[in-house]
Formats: sequence, C-alpha cells, structure tokens
Amino acid sequence: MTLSNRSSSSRSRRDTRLVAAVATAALGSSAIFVLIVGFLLKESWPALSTIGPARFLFDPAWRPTEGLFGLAPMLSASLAASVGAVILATPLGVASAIFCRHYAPPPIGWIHRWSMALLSGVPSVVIGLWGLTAIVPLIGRFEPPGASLLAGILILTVMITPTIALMSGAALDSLPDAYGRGAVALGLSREATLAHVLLPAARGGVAAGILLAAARALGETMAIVMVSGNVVQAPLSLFDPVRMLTANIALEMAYATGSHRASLFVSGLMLTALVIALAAAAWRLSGDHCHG
Amino acid sequence: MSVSWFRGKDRCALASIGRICAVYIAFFSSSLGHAADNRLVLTGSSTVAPLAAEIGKRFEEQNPSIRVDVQSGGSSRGVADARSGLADLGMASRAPNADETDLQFFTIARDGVGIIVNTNNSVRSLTDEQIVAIYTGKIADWSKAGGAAGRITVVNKAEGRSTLELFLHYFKLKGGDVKAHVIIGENQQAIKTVAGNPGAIGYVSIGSAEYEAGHGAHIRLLPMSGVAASVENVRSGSFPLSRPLNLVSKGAPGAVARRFIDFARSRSVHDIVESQFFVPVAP
Amino acid sequence: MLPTPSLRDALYGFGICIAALLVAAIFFWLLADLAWQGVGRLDWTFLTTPPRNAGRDGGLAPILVSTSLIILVAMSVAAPLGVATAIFLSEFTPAGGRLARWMSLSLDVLAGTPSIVFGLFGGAFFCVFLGLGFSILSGGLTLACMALPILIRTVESGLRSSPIEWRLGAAALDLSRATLLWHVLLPAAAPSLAAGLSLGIGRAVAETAALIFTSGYVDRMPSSLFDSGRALSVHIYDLTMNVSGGDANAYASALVLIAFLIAANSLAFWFSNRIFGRRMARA
Amino acid sequence: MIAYIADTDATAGSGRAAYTLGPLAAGPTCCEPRPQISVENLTLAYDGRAALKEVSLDIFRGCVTALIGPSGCGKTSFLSSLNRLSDLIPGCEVEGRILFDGQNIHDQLTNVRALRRRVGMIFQRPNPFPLSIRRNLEMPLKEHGVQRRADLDAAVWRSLVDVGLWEEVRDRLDAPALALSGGQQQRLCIARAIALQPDVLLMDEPCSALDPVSSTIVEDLIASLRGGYTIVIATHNLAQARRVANYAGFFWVKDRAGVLIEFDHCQRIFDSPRHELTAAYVSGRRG
Repeated sequence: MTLSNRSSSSRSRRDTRLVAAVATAALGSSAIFVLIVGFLLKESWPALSTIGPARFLFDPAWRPTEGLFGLAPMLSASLAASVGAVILATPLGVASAIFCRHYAPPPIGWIHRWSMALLSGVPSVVIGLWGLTAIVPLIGRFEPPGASLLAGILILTVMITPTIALMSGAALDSLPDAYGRGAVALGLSREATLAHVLLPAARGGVAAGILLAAARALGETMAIVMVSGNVVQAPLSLFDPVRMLTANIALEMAYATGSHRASLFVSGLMLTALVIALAAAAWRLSGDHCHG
Repeated sequence: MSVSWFRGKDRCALASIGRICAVYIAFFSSSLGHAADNRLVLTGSSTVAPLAAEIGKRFEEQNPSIRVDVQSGGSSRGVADARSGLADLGMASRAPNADETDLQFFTIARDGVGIIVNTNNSVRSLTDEQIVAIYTGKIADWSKAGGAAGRITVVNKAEGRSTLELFLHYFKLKGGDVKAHVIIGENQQAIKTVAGNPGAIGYVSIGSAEYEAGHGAHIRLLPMSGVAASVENVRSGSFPLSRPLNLVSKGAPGAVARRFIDFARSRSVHDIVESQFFVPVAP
Repeated sequence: MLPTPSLRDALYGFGICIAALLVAAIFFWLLADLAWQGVGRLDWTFLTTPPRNAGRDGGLAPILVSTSLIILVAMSVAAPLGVATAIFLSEFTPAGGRLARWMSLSLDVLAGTPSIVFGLFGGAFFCVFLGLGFSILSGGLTLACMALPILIRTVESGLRSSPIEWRLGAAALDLSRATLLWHVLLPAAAPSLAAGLSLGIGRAVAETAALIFTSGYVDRMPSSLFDSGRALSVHIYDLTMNVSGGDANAYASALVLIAFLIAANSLAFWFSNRIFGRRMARA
Repeated sequence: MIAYIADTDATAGSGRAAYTLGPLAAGPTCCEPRPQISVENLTLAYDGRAALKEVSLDIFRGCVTALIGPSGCGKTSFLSSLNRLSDLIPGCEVEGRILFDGQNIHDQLTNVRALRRRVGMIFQRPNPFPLSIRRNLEMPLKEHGVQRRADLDAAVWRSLVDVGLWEEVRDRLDAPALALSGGQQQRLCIARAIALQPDVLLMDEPCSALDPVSSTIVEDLIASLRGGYTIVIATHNLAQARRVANYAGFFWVKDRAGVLIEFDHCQRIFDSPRHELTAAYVSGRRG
C-alpha cells in the first residue's frame, strides 16, 4: 500500500475547481435576480420617469386610465393579508412539524408530512376555487360580500402553512439526536425539551421558513384574485374587500397598454421593495443574536 | 464497487456542467429551428382562446401540413403581439380602439353580456335606471329594487376588461362612478361569485350564463330593457349588449392566416362557436 | 394560580395536536371537496385521451406529458444549480458575511416575486430574447428560476446544520472539501434536499401565471422540448375561469394533479436518497 | 533526562525552556531522547484573548506524552495548534514556533495538509462519519491515493486489527458506523487515523465520553500503540495519564490563560513533582 503525496496537490486543484464551479453557480443564481429586477425596472421605467415614484404612493385613487396611480391602498392590503397569514400560519406550521416528529405515531406523522408536501403543491387556482366556493360564501353569510381581507388571509394561511411546516421540519430533522437525549437526561419533559432546547436550536430553519412563507404570501396571485374582492381600498376591517398588488397585476395586465401597463410593473417593483424590506428586517432580527 | 469514487465525483460534476451546456446548446439550436415549421401562432384574449383552439384543431384536420398554436394572455397582448409580429394573428374580445387603425379586425363570433343575480333573489327584472342606481351605490338594499330585504353585493369587472367597457358605455357610466363590492377578472369568476352570494349582482357572457344556469348553478339572467337575455336574442340582434370576438392582424394577413380567418368565419365552424356558447356571425 | 408543569406540558401538547389536526382537517376538507366533485370523471380514458371541446370533454394525456417535461426541465436545471449555490453559501462564504447576506437577500426577493412577474419575465427573456418561443423549455427554465430560492434555502440550512465534529474530523484526516461535501455533508443534508425538491416541485406544479406566458396554452401532444405545451395547472385555470361547464373536468384534473404530486414527491425522495442517502448510513 | 518547571514567581517561562537532565531509575525504554515536535513559546489567543501563554515543551518520538490539568487550561487549544486545526477556528491566532522534525509548521512553505496527514487526531466525542464502517476507513485512504481494492481491504483489515475491532465488526463492515457503541466508535476513529500511517496521534480526552469498560479498552489500545506512534494525549484522568504516559505536562490556569507549570517524566510528575501546584493537583488537593 502506498499513500501518494502527489495526490495532495491534485486534491487542492480539485478543491479549486469545486470552488470555481459552485461560485459560478452562485453567480448564475444571483444573475437571475439581477435579470428580473432589471426587467422590472426596464418595463416600469416609462411610468417611473414620466409619472414619478411619489405619485404611486400619494395619488388618491387607482384609475390609471384617468391618470390616477395611487398604489398605497393595495400596498397596505398586501401587507395586511401577508402579516395576517404569517401570524396564523406560523403556529400551525411549526406545530405541524413538531407533531409529525414528536407526538404522532410514525404512520400518522408520515401521512401528515405527506399531506403538507401535497398541500404545498396544490395549485393556487385550485385553492382559490375552493376558497371561492367554500370559504367566501361562508364568510358572506355573516358579513356580505364575503370576498374580503379575511378570506384572503385564510386562503394565504392554507397556502403557506405547508412551507413553514416543511422548512421547520427539515430544521428539526437535522438537529443532532444528542440534543434531545441530553435534555431528556436532564429530566426535562418532552414539552420543555421542545420549547427550550429543540426549537431554539432549530430557530434558523424555522425563521428561514417563515421568511419564505411571507415572501410567498406577498407574491401569491391567482388564489388571491379569486377570494379577496379586489376593490381598491385601504383595509379598515377584516370584512372589507381589498385588492393586493399581485391581484392588481393579474387583473389588469391582460388589458393594459402604455403607461397603465408600465404602472402595473411599478406594482411589481413595489412588491420587490416590500420583500427587500422584509428580508432586511429579518437580517436585523437575526443579526442581533446570530452569534449567540 | 466498480466505479472509483474519483471518477464518480468528477462524473457528477461533469454531468451537471453537461446539463447546463445542453441547455445553452438548446438555446442556440432553437433559434435556428423555428422558421421551418408551417405554423400559425395566435395569441391574446383568454375568452377567445378556447374557441380559437377548437377551430384550430378542425383547421389542422383539414390542412395536415399546418399547425395552429393558440396562446392565451389577454386582449392587449393579442393586439401587441399582432403588431410586433410575435403572433401571426392576435385575438381580442373587443371592438377596435380609435388608435388601432394600423390593424385589421376580423369578427369570428359575438358574445352577449347580461345581468345575473342569485336564484334566491326574488327580483325578476330591473330597469336600466335601477341598474345604474345599484352600480353607483344609490340603491344598497334589494328591498329598494323590488326584492326581499338584503344587502346588495355589486360585482364589477376589473378595469380594462372589454365587458366592463361595454357595460359602462351602455349605461353611460364612468369607471369611477361604480361602487363595487367585489371586482373580478374572468367570466366564470363572476358566475361563481354571484352563485355563492344571495345578494350579488353581476354581468357576464350570456352564453356561459345560460349554460351554467341550465346545469344547476345558482344564477338567473335578468332581461335588459325588456329583452330576455338569451343567445337567441343576441343572434337576432334584438339584445342590446354584445361584443365582437375578433382576430387581429397587422395589415393584410398572410396566405395561411387568411385561410384560417376565412375558415373561422365560415359556416363550417358554427357548431364549434355554438358549443363554446358564443353567437356565430352571419356569413 | 400557575398551572403545574405537568398541566402546562399537557396543554402544550394538546395545543400542538389541535393545530396539527386543524391543518390536516383543512387539507382533507379541500381534498374531499375536490374528490366529491371530480372523482366521477376519473378513469383510465381520462388519463389517456386528449382533451376535446376546450377541455369540457376528453382527457389529459398531452397535458400530463407536457407537465412532466416542464417539471423535468425545471428540476434538472434548478437542482444542480441550487445545490451548488447552497454549497457556495454554506461552505465558502462565512455565515453573516457580506456576500452571503447579499446573496440571501436576492434569494428572498426572488422567492417573493409574484409568479406573474416571473411569467412576464420568462416570456420576455426566454421566449423572445433567447428565441425559445412558447415552449416547454421556456416554461421549465422559468420555473427553474422560481424554484431556485426554495431549493437553495433548504439545502443551505441542511448543510449548515451538520455537526462541527465532522468538519474537524475531516480536516484532521486531511480530506479535501470536495470529499467532505460529497461523502459526508451532502448525504447528511439529503433530507433537506428532498424537502427542497418537493417544495420546488410543488411550487412548479402549482404554477399557473408563469406558465401561461412561457410554455403556453397549446394542448397538443408535444413532440419536442421546443413545442408549446399546456401544463396541468394552466388547464385547470382555463377550465375554471374561461370555459363554462369545465368545472367537473377541472376538479378531476386537480385530483390528477395531486396524484401527480405524490408521484413527483416520491421521485424526489427516491432521487435524493439514491444520489446521497444510499451512502449515508444512519443508525 | 528532560524536565521543565515554570518560574511561578515571574511571568511563566521566558525564552527557551530550561531543561535539566537527570537520571531516571526505571524509565520507559521505548523512547529515543530526540524530540519529534518542539514547541517554543507557544501563545494562542481567541479574538485577542489569550487561551494559552508561552508554552514550551518537547514531544518525543514514539513516546506517549500526557497533558494533564483542569478543564479550560488550554490542553485542547494546545493540541489543535499542533496540526494547525486551529487555523479553522475563526479569530484564533497562534504565536511562537512549533518545530515538526525541525521544520516550523507555521512557515509559509509548510504544506498544512501534508502536516495533517502525518498528525492524526482523535476527538473527545467519537466522530465517525455517517457512513458504513468500511467507508469510514476507506474514504480517507482513497482520498490519499490508495486505489486498488486489495490495498484498501488490507488497510481496513490492518487498522481494525490494530485497534482490536476486527473480531467485533468483521461481519458487519457495511453496517452504519453510528450504530456502534461509543467505545467502538472511538476505536474506529483511531483506526481511521492510523490507517493513514501518521507519525503522531493527538488525542483530546479520548476516553472522557466513554463508559468505564470502553474506556479501559481504549486505554489499553493507546498503551499498545506506544512505540509505534508519537502520542500526545490530553486527559484530566490522572490515573489514566499515569498508566499510559511516558511524559507528562501539567497545565494550569493563570490570569485566565493556560500555562505549562511542569513538564517531566510521567513518573516524576506523579511521584516527585517539583512545583507545589503540581504536587497539589496530582495528589488531588487541588483541581
């Protein structure tokens, strides 16, 4: 048997190649972002340069064919619906992930996990259809018209809960078994182990899941168009019909031309800005204790 | 273990690089591969698309060398693609605008637009004035329009939709005057929304409404100006509200496109037009 | 009085089970709703015949083929690119470093970009700029862009959570990073990869808006990746929103789509296990 | 022979270690009095905070050198600087010289990876990779250029025999390594290290995570490896150090940094320590 010394240099060459390959891939992935933001900017530029960014925030109404371009109500509706959905979906999703791993007997946990994976893949149009025929009339019975912010929040919750559940689950799965064993050895109950040991340890993955889910909620289109009523107004009550930024694009893009079309791209750009703000906020939050 | 792991790893790296290369090669080869096809591309209105696709299938059967690709995406896309040459023909579910003189419009069918309410609503007819009052928010309860008490949910179409423009034009309203409670995009969404809400009122394509009402959906078509909303009345021209479904070309259409237009306007596709619940144009 | 620890624990456990039950109940409500309305149409011919009469009749065969091809293109581009990017982020950039932060920011933004924007982008970039036209390839590449952030995020978090002992041990044995990654870290991250793939596939299968503008609306059996092909979700959207009388087939198609998801997810688990998990021998 | 004692009044040890040679009654015979590793004035800091201050000692070829002292006295830091594993720890800075066969391992010219191949390391917690037993051993070998099936099989067999694991696992070489008991896992890690034929083995509390029976087996293994390898073992188990080591260095914490108090033959450290701290520690009065 010989241990070659020559291989040492070829190994580092291989490592260099690896770095080059993955760095190229990373560059490629980022290039998609640049391309998309560039595309949005290019398409919305006619509106931004002639109408000006301020009017999109401060115009009193959204009537693009009559020269009014206020996006503020839709922006607030998008935010309200996404925040509401994240607030509802986070406990549901995390609880589902915990349930699968620590409470359910294996076959049930397995089934539950599969339903989550499936639910995450049900097309938004199907969920929207279900919302339109099941949820909206239900709400409408108490508070017409039914198509409302609340319906939007509920539908978004159904759509993003699986994302949070799957990501939290993956984070819990990848924790070393020793964590749980150590806690049990200390005489901690299952609940205390979860609350004080496992969940804090998995917090990175859970947070990533919530962020992805929030982003998906903000970006969701088809289902929202069907259930939230699409009236351009600030969300003052849960039962008000509201229009979200994405719905605005979906509803009007098919018929828009000229500055109307460009201003719809401004909605897209605004959504991007919203997600950037969200991600930046998440940095802040995680930055405070990421070295902890 | 037959494969040494060195080669195994390199092979995997190679495979992924290879896959990426394949995609790039595909990019370039594709730009060469297009022109050869005898292909007719139609893009535009999602209302016209199912009809055009069915007509296209029959056209393909009769002309095996030609392929008709129908793409959906909205009337404005149809007009834009026809103008830019991306599509051989655009599809638009509206009449030409004043600034579209560079385009030729060919009507292949008509579509009536009627008012619908929920079947639980006791109102059997509404005057034009009542409809205007409901849509502008002056009447907010069915009891003021001859029905049982209950809040009215006004279902309106999204800005830019051709049915909205038709509706506004007929009732001499401006977009800003309408006080809607629910705004919807596609036709079927309006039907489903009204079907699910006892207090709702909306306006939709008459053909689909007739079909859905006949198949158990909880909607009822209301007559307009005393004329019953039916495909029959749209065909005879007595129903006041209808829109053309058009094929659009930039300038004169090419030979294949011309043949397709003629085919789509001919009597031999009337059964298709009717099966999509539209009204054929008289030849 | 504060609850005693055991009571608090019981409440905690109870809450978790109730929440999980609620989520499961919603899922089964949805599923039952779909099954109740769609199962009547489901049979073998539904899967093996092409759609007729704008999808009201007939089956799904070409649509299933197109959908599979689109997913295949999307995943075979996104998986290597995503795993490589995740490796770059977790192994070659310090956590919390500037580069890592900028990249994860851009990924988060990508994840939150509305699918319709992806659709318009894909249409402009892949179909027009790269000349791919309406094709399965364009659709798959657009979906790859959409699925990337999810894939990268999950794989990255899986890689980051592997125990430090393995890295130290590998360094002490003078293993190259490539070896450590390929033989130890990636296998250990296989569950994350599977979760990422299944989320990515889920998002891809569920996608409508991005596909209408890229892979298109043509429901013919595709003969190559350069043909336009209608995806299942586009078909469902069209049936529910544009085609009156299409609901029954839409529900049946939705059931097929869920079955399709089960198959695709199993494939993803099998694939990630085969690539990495087999070498991973866990107690 | 060789001994070192810190000047406890002044700052610990300045300059080259002061060695005093002396006769030893019944010293171990395996050792050549030729240092394989010479550590001179090693200071190690994490983010500017010193963890180890001015340590100087020699590690002799073929001998077992035990590092004893309470937790937190820098034994692990010392070990990880010997194969430059400390490079991997962000914010870790090392000053001083470490001569490996006369060459400073912090020289630019030193190939870190070649160094790490000559210096194996065993960690406190057994860290087999999540692979099969066989692949745990084969992977590093293949990495270092062993390709032929027969060579690999022979190396796997040899190293498992050397650590006394062969009889226990011969029938389940393809079973997951993580299914082994803690002691077996640790011996597998030792096998994995010696399969690469290193000169030096660094062991960081190799038995502290194990049960007493496994601990004894691993300890016997270490004793049996003596002579073939230069072994540096950090331990706070004094009896263990006494049983297996030829030399012993006693570390203590001063001003929140680890310092070497005394270095000498193992026997002398335990039987006639010259520093009162050492005496107090080995007799169990302090620590």
